[in-house]
Amino acid sequence: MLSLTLTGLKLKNPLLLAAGVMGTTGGSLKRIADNGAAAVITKSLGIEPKTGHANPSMIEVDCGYLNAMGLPNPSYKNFQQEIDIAQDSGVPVIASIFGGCALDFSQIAGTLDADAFELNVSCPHAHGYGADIGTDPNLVEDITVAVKTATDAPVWVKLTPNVTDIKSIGLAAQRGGADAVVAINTVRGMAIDIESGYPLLGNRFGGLSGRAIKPAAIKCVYDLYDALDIPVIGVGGISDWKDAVEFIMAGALAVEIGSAVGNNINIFNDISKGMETFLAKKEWTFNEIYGMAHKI
Amino acid sequence: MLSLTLTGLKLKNPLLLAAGVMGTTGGSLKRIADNGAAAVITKSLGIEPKTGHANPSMIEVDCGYLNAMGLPNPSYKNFQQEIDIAQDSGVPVIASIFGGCALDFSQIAGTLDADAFELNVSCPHAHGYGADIGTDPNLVEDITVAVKTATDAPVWVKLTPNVTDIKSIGLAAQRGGADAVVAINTVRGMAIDIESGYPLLGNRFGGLSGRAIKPAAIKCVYDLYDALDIPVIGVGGISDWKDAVEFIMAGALAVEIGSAVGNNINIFNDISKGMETFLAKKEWTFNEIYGMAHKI
Amino acid sequence: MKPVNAVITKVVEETPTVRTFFFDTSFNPEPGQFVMAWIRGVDEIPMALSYNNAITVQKVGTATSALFKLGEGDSIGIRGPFGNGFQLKGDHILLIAGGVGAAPLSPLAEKASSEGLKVTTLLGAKTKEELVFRERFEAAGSVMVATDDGSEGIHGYVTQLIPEQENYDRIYCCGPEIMMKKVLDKVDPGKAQFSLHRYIKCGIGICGACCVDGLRVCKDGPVFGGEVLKNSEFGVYRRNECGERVRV
Amino acid sequence: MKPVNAVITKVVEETPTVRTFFFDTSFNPEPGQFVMAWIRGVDEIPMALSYNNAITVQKVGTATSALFKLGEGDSIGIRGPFGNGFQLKGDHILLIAGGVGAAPLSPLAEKASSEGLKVTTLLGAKTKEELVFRERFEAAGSVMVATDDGSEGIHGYVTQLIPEQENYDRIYCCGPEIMMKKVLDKVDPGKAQFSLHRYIKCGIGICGACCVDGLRVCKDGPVFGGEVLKNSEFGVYRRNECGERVRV
Ligand SMILES: Cc1cc2nc3c(=O)[nH]c(=O)nc-3n(C[C@H](O)[C@H](O)[C@H](O)COP(=O)(O)OP(=O)(O)OC[C@H]3O[C@@H](n4cnc5c(N)ncnc54)[C@H](O)[C@@H]3O)c2cc1C
Ligand SMILES: Cc1cc2nc3c(=O)[nH]c(=O)nc-3n(C[C@H](O)[C@H](O)[C@H](O)COP(=O)(O)OP(=O)(O)OC[C@H]3O[C@@H](n4cnc5c(N)ncnc54)[C@H](O)[C@@H]3O)c2cc1C
Ligand SMILES: Cc1cc2nc3c(=O)[nH]c(=O)nc-3n(C[C@H](O)[C@H](O)[C@H](O)COP(=O)(O)O)c2cc1C
Ligand SMILES: Cc1cc2nc3c(=O)[nH]c(=O)nc-3n(C[C@H](O)[C@H](O)[C@H](O)COP(=O)(O)O)c2cc1C
Ligand code: FES
Ligand code: FES
Repeated sequence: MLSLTLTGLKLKNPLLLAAGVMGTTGGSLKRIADNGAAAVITKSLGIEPKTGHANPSMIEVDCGYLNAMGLPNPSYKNFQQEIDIAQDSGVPVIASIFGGCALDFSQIAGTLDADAFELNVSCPHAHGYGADIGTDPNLVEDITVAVKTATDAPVWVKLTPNVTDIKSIGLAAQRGGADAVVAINTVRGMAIDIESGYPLLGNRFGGLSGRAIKPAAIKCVYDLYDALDIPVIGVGGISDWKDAVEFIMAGALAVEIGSAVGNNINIFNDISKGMETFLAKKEWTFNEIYGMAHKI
Repeated sequence: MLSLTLTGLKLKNPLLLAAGVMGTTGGSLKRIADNGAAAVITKSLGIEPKTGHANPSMIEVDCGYLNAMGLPNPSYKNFQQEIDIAQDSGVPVIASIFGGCALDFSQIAGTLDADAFELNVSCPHAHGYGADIGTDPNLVEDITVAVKTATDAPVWVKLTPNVTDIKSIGLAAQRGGADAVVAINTVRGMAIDIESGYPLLGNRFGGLSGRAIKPAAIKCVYDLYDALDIPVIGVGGISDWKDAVEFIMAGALAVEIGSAVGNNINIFNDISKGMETFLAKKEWTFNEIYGMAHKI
Repeated sequence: MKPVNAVITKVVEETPTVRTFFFDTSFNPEPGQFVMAWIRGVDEIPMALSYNNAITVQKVGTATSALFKLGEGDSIGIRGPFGNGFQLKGDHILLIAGGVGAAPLSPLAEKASSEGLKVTTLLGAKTKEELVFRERFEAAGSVMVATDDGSEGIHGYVTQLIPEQENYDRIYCCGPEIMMKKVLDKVDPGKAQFSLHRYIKCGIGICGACCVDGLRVCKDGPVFGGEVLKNSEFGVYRRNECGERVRV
Repeated sequence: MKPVNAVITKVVEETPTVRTFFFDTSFNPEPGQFVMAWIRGVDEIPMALSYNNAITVQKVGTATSALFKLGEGDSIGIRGPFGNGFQLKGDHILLIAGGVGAAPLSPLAEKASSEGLKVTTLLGAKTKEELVFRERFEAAGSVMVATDDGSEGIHGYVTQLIPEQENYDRIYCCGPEIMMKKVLDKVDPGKAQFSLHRYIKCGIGICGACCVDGLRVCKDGPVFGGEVLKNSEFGVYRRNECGERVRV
């Protein structure tokens, strides 16, 4: 009842594990898949191993979480074995990748064997292209083209909300040949310890995730659905089935769940059950609610 | 202990009423002043009376509020009497103004008698200059120059966070001669009623305020403090004295409070008492905590 | 809070222009509290709760007309209850209701009578057919009627029914502002509470659209004591959707 | 939760390299739970609670050295308590502590003895001076000691003290991973619980940095039963800060 095909991948439901959450080990990815996720996305992988920022790297704030992990990852070179373990679960495994230039991206995508690639084009530590690749439509288009050339697997481009106009970035990804866009990555934010004046994150500032960003994410998904022909995958603040339904009504063909996994490792099963019950009660199909907010 | 001078205005504490909240009548502005605000800002005033968007125009969401009031206002022509009533309270009254072009702004600022002007340069219904004046540094600079020419009162420019780089907009305001910047206006957002698929606001989307946006606002204030020479006034999600202290440590010389007034009309008195107790306990002065997060 | 989905379970025609819509959801209000009723795709408007689970609506314009098109099984979004309620006090109370102003007063009458208070209601309307909730008020105590056209009760305004000397502990009033102003001028303001009508946008005390001087009808009200209304904007002018002053 | 400001009220030198820091704040943990201790401007690191209001720290690197510079009146930020605790069961329990692994086991010993359980502790360290909390374990039951240099107790590893035949209902173990692996190999895994050490970033079960296979040390642990650790990554490899596999 919830199954669908997303950029050629067969999914038993529209619920995916978001990048950077429980995504560093094959074992953790497999655990999430075994707990009901229809597909899992790895931690973003770069060219070289990276330790990330100093702790505190993640802090709970009023209505969500601030993190500045700093993309710690073992590099793509050490990661095929983890993907293979994750694939034992039987669900598609999507490799999230990042780099400082198109070449980095295509090198990784050309080497790794994964069911799809998600391009994290908002790496705060990119070399060559400056601080924020994902805010420049031309770079996003170039990188997408490069990855599409390097691999036959579906390519998703994950967008940052920290731009004046997310539609222009989504259109650039589409021009570059992306099979889908993913919205949103974290919202830039900061918190300060008033007892000492110190910023609460080792990196001083970071990205906001969790409930607080849901309205911003819904708006991005809604706008991208209008602007693009390729599917939009929604992410940001989902913590129950109602949130997932809201994203799908806004125009997300599937959704990713990140922060909420922390307090509920079984969230994928819970949400898919909740959605099924809701659709049955309303006598609606998945297709009827997909993009519903645009149709009325 | 909390008194300060802000762009020439003497304030008994650093706590101001934000624009658009309890700001349509002289009586409501005066009530807030009588309840402890050091200064009050009017609803944004335009050239002609405006009814605003259809209801629902404001909705409580998980961690804040979404609103799409649509700048309802009686126009500046009918507003001097309200300002005069508000000024009876003895605190400075700042007129928030908006327009479609520099001329609109200067006409209003040249006519109204107020203690300062706050330029709302993110009117979603501007004519001539397109949808979003506040995202274009050149327009922001031009408008600031025009208003500075039209009035001798201090001019504050209120910035939108929905831009790739808020510092560039703040710098434009500074170049234009602004006496201070105010950050942030609401974060664009949306919510959908899953029972029906309808967007929850009459205008479909709107702006997020309240606790959810505090981390984004703190980051904007922190960045602007670094980038600018003029003072930064912080706003976004303040609901207790700890939040106010956090903004001041991030680099806000004063703060504005909006949504939280709804549930606590006495919030200005409460926060100023809380801050005084905190400073006394820590044996810190206001000046010591101002910008503290930058100094360590 | 977000709106809850309230499904209409029953529609009762109270008068030719007034209907009560019952919902599958109870809001357990204090008598006098209101909700924001969202007729999706049309508008969201304030409505007093006339029962725990119902609103009683006069068809006056766009949103109320759209609501009148809905029936059993249809649903609207409801936020609330909001605002304060009437404060019940004393042994013998007087209710003064004009038109659909009977909506918030009827549950008050029932509450008062169930608590053993003596309830006298002055009920006014344009014509006999437009008298709202007469039976509910009668079940709670005695009722005197006034109609504009004299088709029932005295010919004239409900305010004429206010006894000069009789001893009521409290007076509760809801109706057109002009009528309420007349009541305020006639009675001891310290004894009287009035449920006000102002243009409501947010409904939660933030935007300030509904202010009477500095008082928010949606949050500090809609019920106010007569004393705070004396020498206020009340009865003099209100604000339209733009916030412009409009004479009452 | 954001970090609370924990002011140091007392510092106790337990061994030449280990100090206990007492705070003005109680965290009321289950024995075995940990906190994230933020030495501002330096780092945030996981520490077991050795008392309701204290952590016991071995100086090993940057953050622990910075902490050792702090004294009474200084403060650090503390988030927690996080994770699960040991599950106390049976009548006679065996504690196996290596080095500063004594920190989470000492409150467990006290809790067990106060509940009337018989407590036997095997305490290991490099040298006699480095034995941590010997008195607390002795007050709770009997203690056997092993030191690497033979300066006290048997000369060798604490694992050598594990009796082959004695009947313990439960075994609780914390220390270097190699030592714990030896214990796991030697005892009935169904009876034993181990408090693990992995690189902790978020501390709240989200980032996945601390995973042993799919299990999060910070949230599903740090205490795990021997059975889930059998045939796992435990004792074979761990992950460094980058997430690379590193042999234990
Ligand atoms: C606290 C409160 C309780 C109320 N309780 C009841 C009740 O129990 N029964 C009942 O029939 N009516 C009640 N009203 C009045 C009711 O809200 C209006 O009749 C209704 O909003 C009209 O909507 P419309 O779209 O049909 O009219 P419109 O075509 O919009 O205009 C007609 C008039 O309705 C009023 N109105 C429209 N929108 C609003 C709004 N958002 N807030 C306030 N007034 C508005 C204005 O005075 C307007 O001039 C109450 C009003 C308030 C403030
Ligand atoms: C659940 C748990 C409870 C612990 N309880 C105690 C305790 O009660 N007493 C005690 O002395 N130690 C305890 N530790 C170990 C302690 O966290 C490390 O010794 C400490 O982090 C070292 O920090 P450093 O900056 O001084 O060392 P560094 O200079 O950073 O490096 C030395 C080693 O410390 C470890 N380390 C550094 N940062 C972390 C981190 N964020 N997470 C995990 N390990 C890290 C690494 O193994 C590293 O190789 C515990 C660890 C965990 C996971
Ligand atoms: C701890 C953490 C690490 C993250 N790491 C990555 C990452 O490596 N790559 C990426 O594209 N997004 C990363 N994200 C962003 C999430 O994938 C997601 O876009 C964001 O958290 C919003 O979703 P949520 O509110 O469900 O968490 C990370 C988020 C968190 C909380
Ligand atoms: C109901 C409402 C109306 C607002 N109207 C205006 C306005 O007219 N002009 C303006 O500059 N900002 C307006 N704002 C934005 C606030 O001034 C403020 O920047 C924002 O709400 C964040 O602060 P808060 O979280 O304390 O509410 C409005 C906000 C709300 C909630
Ligand atoms: S309607 Fe917004 S304050 Fe009352
Ligand atoms: S440290 Fe992040 S999940 Fe354990």
